[in-house]
Amino acid sequence: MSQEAAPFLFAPDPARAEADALYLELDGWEGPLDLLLDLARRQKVDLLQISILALVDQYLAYIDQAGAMKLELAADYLVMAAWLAYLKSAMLLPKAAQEDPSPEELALRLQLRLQRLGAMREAAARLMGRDRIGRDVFVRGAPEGLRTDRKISWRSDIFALIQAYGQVKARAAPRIYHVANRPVMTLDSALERVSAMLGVTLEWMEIRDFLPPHATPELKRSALASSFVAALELTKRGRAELEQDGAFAPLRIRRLKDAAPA
Amino acid sequence: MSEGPPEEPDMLERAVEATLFASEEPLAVDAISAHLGGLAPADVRDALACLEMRYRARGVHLVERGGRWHFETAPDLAHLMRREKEQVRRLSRAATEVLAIIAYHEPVSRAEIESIRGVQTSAGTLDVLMEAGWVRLAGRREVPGRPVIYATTPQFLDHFGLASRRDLPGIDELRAAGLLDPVDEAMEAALEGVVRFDPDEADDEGHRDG
Amino acid sequence: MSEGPPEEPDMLERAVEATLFASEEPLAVDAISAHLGGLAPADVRDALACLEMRYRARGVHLVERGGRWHFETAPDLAHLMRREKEQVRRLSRAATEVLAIIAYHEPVSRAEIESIRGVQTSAGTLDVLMEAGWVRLAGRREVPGRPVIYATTPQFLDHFGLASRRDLPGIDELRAAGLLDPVDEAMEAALEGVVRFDPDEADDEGHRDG
Repeated sequence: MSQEAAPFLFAPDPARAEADALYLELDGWEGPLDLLLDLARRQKVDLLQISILALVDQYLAYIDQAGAMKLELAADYLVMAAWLAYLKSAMLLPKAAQEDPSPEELALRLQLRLQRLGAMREAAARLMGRDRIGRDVFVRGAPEGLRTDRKISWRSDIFALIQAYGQVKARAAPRIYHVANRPVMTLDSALERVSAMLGVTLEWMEIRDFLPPHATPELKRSALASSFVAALELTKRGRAELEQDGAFAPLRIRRLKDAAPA
Repeated sequence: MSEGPPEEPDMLERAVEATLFASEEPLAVDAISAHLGGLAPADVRDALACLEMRYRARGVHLVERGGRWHFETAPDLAHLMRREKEQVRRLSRAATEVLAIIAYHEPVSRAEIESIRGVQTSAGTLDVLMEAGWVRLAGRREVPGRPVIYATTPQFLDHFGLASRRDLPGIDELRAAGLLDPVDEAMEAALEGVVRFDPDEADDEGHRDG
Repeated sequence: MSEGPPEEPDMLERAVEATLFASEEPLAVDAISAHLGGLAPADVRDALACLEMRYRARGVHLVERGGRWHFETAPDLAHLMRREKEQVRRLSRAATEVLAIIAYHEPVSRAEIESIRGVQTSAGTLDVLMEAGWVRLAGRREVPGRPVIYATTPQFLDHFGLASRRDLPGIDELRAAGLLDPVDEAMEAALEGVVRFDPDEADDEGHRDG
């Protein structure tokens, strides 16, 4: 390992495979499997044929060396180192003493993982080596661009226009209020009717009986109101008296005896 | 293609083609030749001439403007590059009123429009009318504050089927058509119509007066 | 050119050509047909096929990437084009590995990526890939914890010149060799058959002492 100012931050170097230095690439994050894969590659064998023990030895030697150089090691490295040390000891023990999973299985698993990582690293390299846009092939430098302008087409018509103007003018014009000719019974005509009907008898009569029999509901309401006011008026004049048993009970009226018929 | 370039473009022509295609700006012959490692300008010119001819019938043309070359879509296809999607929308009530006021009173300022309408007019309303192409700025009124004044456009007359603004019905005609009746009165008329259907009505008339 | 398209491109072909030339991004058949006012997709496809053939010998090629079409400079001219500034961002090795893992395994969770790489993946790595527009969030895996899963984008296919994910270099071989299967599955497969690695083990035993 070379003695650079930042001993564990070596720039990636194409010639690194030749160098016997192991290194951590913190920027590109080379981790334990990565390192193992590198070690496996150096054995120049099929990943399924590699000697796990040799791999373990190399890895542990690397960790030792790093320790000797007082390099800070990522936790991953130390976990992997501990696991590998365990694996190594298990493989050195007699088979009978093995627990499940066997060290062979652990080694196989490790090999399979390395194989998969190796495959992906190779795939990544091939991917990066393709003709890439912006490096090997180029798209049009100054495309005119396609534009779909959403244009609103406003619609209206002459009637809407003059109607709108009419409304504006009507709103602005001095307002003249016309009261519509509603079917009503005026107070005068109610007074007339009630007086006339009171003249007929001295008995109590319900005020509802004074209403015109065939009136529409609107006219009936108006007649009731007018007749009530007429009844109050006649009572005030001392010509009739009113009687009611309770709120909203039938309202009765009769002519006062002394009073002359209207 | 018979008179012009050979069937298969050569490497040089292809290189010039790719260079111009990828360039972010039109390139002069010198610039192309520099890009291609100091190719002889005469060769570049030959390649450009071949390419220009090759692309003549295409949807894309190679053109020279002020000594610099670039690809552009064929002029007859320009309409395809900028597509307009029309969306028909009916003018809002407020906008129709403002338009009507401008049409009847033009040229008219915004303050005048508001005083006629009796309500404030949002700036967006006038924008819509100008976007529709029916209203235009018609200068400024020479009064204090010099307000902008608005008038209608020929497109306005077109759209509304008017030969001229004089075709707009006058106040008397509007009145005759019932268009000047206040809204309340129109309502009243409508309601009365509903009441009238009552057969007792005639009978009641008698009672009312009786 | 004899087997392929007619000498003179027709209007439809020219329109498709111009549209793709002018577009700022690759276009799917549907988008082209919509842009050209609802042209039948079959006609667009015919035009694309003609154009693709027409441009094969040229300095610019018409290519399909993930169902979207665009023009790009011919790959064999790369050495000439590289003269211009390189526009590609340099990816860290970690990022290239993560990208490859996502592309070959998609959709894939971060935990799965990490189990292949054997190390934690810093958040920045995935960010870089997403910022480049090559990787996207592809929902969640319906397993406990519902981890987010990642997949590649159409821009990824564009950038690396892949017609589809099936074009990923060596993907068929990797799949056939079971190298895209999780380690657990591979373990089962290996343990089921003759334990292939036993004979080597004997060999390793030798090394161990050596």
